[in-house]
Amino acid sequence: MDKQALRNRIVKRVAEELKPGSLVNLGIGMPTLVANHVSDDMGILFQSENGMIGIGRDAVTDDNLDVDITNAGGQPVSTVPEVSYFDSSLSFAIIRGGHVDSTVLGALEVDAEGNLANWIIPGKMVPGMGGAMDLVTGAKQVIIAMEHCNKNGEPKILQRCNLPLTAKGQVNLIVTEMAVIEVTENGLLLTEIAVDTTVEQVIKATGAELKIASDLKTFGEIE
Amino acid sequence: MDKQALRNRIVKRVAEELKPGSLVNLGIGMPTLVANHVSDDMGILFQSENGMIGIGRDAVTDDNLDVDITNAGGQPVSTVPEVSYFDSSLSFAIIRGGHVDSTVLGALEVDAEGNLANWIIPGKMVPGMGGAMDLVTGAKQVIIAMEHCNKNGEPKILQRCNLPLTAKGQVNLIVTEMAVIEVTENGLLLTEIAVDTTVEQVIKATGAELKIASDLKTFGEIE
Amino acid sequence: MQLKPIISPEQAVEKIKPNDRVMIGGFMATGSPLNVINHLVDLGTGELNIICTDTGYADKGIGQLISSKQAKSVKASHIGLNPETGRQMNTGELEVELIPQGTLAERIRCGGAGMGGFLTKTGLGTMVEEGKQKVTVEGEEYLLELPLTADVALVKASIVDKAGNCIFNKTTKNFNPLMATAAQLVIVEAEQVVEVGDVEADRFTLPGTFVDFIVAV
Amino acid sequence: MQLKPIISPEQAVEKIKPNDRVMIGGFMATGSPLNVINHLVDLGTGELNIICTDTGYADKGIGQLISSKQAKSVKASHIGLNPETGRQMNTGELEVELIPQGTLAERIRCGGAGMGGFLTKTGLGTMVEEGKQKVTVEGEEYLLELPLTADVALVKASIVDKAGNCIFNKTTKNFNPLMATAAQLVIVEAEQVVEVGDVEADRFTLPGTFVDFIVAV
Repeated sequence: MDKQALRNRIVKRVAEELKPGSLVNLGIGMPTLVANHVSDDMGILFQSENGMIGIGRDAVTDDNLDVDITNAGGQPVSTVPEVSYFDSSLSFAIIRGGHVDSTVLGALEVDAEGNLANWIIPGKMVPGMGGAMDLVTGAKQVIIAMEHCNKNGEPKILQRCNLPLTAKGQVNLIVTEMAVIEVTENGLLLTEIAVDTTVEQVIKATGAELKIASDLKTFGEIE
Repeated sequence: MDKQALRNRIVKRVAEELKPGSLVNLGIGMPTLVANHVSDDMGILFQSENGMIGIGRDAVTDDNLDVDITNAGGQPVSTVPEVSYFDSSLSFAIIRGGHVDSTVLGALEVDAEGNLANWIIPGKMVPGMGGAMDLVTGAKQVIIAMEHCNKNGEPKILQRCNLPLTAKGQVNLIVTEMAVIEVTENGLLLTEIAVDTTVEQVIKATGAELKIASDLKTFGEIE
Repeated sequence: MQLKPIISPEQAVEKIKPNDRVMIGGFMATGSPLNVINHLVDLGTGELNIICTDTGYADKGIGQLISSKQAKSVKASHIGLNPETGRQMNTGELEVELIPQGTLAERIRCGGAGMGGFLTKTGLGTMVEEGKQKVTVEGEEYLLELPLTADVALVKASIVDKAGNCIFNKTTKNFNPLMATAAQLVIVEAEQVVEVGDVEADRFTLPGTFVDFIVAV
Repeated sequence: MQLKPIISPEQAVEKIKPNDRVMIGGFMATGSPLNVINHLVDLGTGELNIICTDTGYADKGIGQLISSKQAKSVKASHIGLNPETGRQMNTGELEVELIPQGTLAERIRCGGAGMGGFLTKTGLGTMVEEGKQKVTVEGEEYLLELPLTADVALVKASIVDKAGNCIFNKTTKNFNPLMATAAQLVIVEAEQVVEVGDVEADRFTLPGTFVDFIVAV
C-alpha cells in the first residue's frame, strides 16, 4: 500500500467522524487532507488557529491568490463565502472555550489514557507546540490521524507515552491505516480494522492493550 | 456662590490638570463638564467606558443624532473625527491596562489614604459601581471633582472613609470649590485654595489632617 | 453552506425557560435586543437569572423585565437609573449581585474563552472581595475572579448575514459580542439581515459560529 | 486632533535598544512588519528579547532576525519551520521559551489589559506546567499563567489613519492588535495611511490610542 493510498484511507475514515454543521480544526500535514472527503452539504466549517473560520477547498491559483489569507501553516488558502476572520485572542477563545467540535491532529505517540505526544523529541526535534496544546485541551472531540507505526516499524500507540506530552487524557479517537480505536475510560477499544489486516496484526503493531469491540467492523478498501 | 459657578470653578481647575495628548475618562455628572474647558489644540481624547474614544463636544441635535452613539450615561453624544468604537472587553482592557491617563470622578467620601467611596450608601442608595472601581484602579491619574462638603455641610474629605470603598489608595488629586488637595504618601497636602476662602476655612471644612504646601497658591475667580 | 435559522421574536422567547441564566446585551438600552425583550415580557416566562451590565430604565430594555417581575436574580454593574431594581432588591423580591463593569465583561469573556478565572486588582480592599480567593503573584495581591456563562444569550446586532456573522454599530457593541461567546444558546436580534457575501468578511467582528438563531425584526 | 507621528523604517528601528523586549506581530510572516524587520536586520542592534508566535522562515520575516543573530532570547509557540532557530537553541546561542499559542496570545492580552494572570487547562500535565503555580477552583485544577508585556511592539496594519486607528486585513490580524496593547512603545507599519475620516470609524478594530508611531512604507 503506497503512502498516498494509506493516507487517503485514514483521512477518508476520519471525515466520516465529523458531524454536520460542526466546526473543525485540521492540523498541518495529513489532517489537512480530511477536508477533501467532506461534502459541501454537511455544512462543516474549517477553523484555522491563525484567525479564520471558513477555509475553502478550492486550490489557490494566481487568479484567486490573496497573500492576506493564509492558514496555520502559513500557506495561502481559498475561502468559503461565509468566511470570517479574527485575531489570535478570539481564535483561541474559540478553541479553548470549547467552540471547536472536532480537531484532527497527527501524533508521535498516543496512549491508553488518551495522552498525546506530538510536539517535541527532546534533543532531536523541537518544533514547538504551536496551537496543538490548546486545540487538544479545548476541542470537544480530539481525533488522531496517523500511520499506525513509526518509520522504524515501532508502535506509536503505547500503554504510556514516552515523549513529553501535548495534553493529558484528551484524545477520543485514533484512526490509522490499520485500525479505528476509541479511547475509553477502560483503555483502548478496537472498533474497526482495515479490510486488509487482521486483529492479530493490529495487536502486534500496537504497544498497548486493546479491547476488541463485540461488533468489530471493517473499513477501507483493498488497494 | 451659586451651584453653577461653583461647578464651573471646579471643572475649570480640573481641566488644567489634563495633559496634552492624553486619554481621559470623565465620570457622569459634574466631571462631564470638564470637557468644556479643554481646548481642541491640546489633542485630548475622551473615552467612554461603554465603548468609544473620541466623544465630541458638539451638542447633539436632531441633525447629528445617531442613536447608536451614546455615552456611559446612555445619552446620545457627538464625536470627533478620529473616533473609534470597541466592545466592553477592549474598553476595560484600555481602562484596567493603564491606558487611560486620567479619570475624573465624583465622590461621596475621599480620605487621607487616597481611598474613595462613591458607589453605595448602604440601606439608602445602591446604584452599583458601574465602571468606577475599574477606572479608579486602572487609570494612571485619579482626580476627584466634588463639592467640598455634603448637603448637610459635613466634610466629604475624611481621615478615613466611613462608606464602603470604591478603591483603596488610588486617588491622586482632589479638586473642590475651596481647595486643591494632593494625596501624598504622608497624607493630604493642600496646594491651592480658592480666591474667596482661607486656609482656616478649608481646614474647618475638611475632616482630615491637611499639610499646607510651602508655596500655597490660589485658584478660581471671585464671583 | 452553514446557514442559521431565522426565527420570529415569539419563537425566540419560547426557547427561554424559568430558572435559565440569561445574558442580555446592551448598555442603558443602547444595543439591547428590545424586540426580543418585549416579547419576553409578553410571554411572562419569569424566574429568570439575568446577567447584564445595567438594568436600564424602568420602561425600556432590560428594565422592563424587572418592572414586569420576570427576574428572580440579576448580576449587573449598575442599577442606579432604574429605581424599580433597587426597590425589588430592598423588599427581597429580587436577588442582586453588583459586579464592577470591567470585571463583569472579563468574567463573561473568560467563560466564553474557557479559562478558569483571572486575577485583577479591581475590587481589592472593597466589598467586592468578600468570599473571593486572593492570589499573590510576585508580591502583588490580586482577586481571583471566576468565569460567567449562561444558558441563553440575547444579543443585538446591526447587520447579520444568514451564516450568523455579526456587525455591531458603534457603541451598540458593548457586551453583545462577549455574551455571544459565553452562552449555550445564542439568539441574535438583527436590525438587518443580509445574504452571505453581501458584506465584506472583514466587516464582521463576531463569527457566525457563535450564533444559533437569528431574529429578524 | 490627536495625530500620530509618521516616521521612516530607519527612524523606527533606532528606537529599539539592545536588551529590549520586542513583540513582533505576524504568523508565519503573514501580517509581519517586514520593512521594519529588514531595517532592524540592517541596523544590527542585537541582544533583542523577541516575543512572537513563530520564527517564520529563515529568510523571511522574524526569521531574518534570528539568522542575523539579532536575538538573545525568543518566546514563541512554534519554531519548526525555521531550522536556524533550533540550531542556535541547541548551541546555546539563543534562549528559547516555547509557549502554547493560545496561552501566548492570552498572556499578551492579559499584559495589555492589566490583569495579574489567568487560569488555563492548556499545558496541564505537560512540560509547560514546570515552575508554574497551580490554582484549584471548584475542584478543578488550572495552571496560573502570567501576563506578558514588552518595551516595544512592532506590528503591521493594512490601513492606518493618521490618528493611528488600525485595520488588519483578513488573517494578517493574528497577534498584531494584541501586541499593540501590551508594549510601552507601539510602532505600526502601515500598508496604507489614510486621512482621518476617510474610512468609516467602525472599520477600525484597534483604536489609535495604542499607537505611538506610524511607519509608512
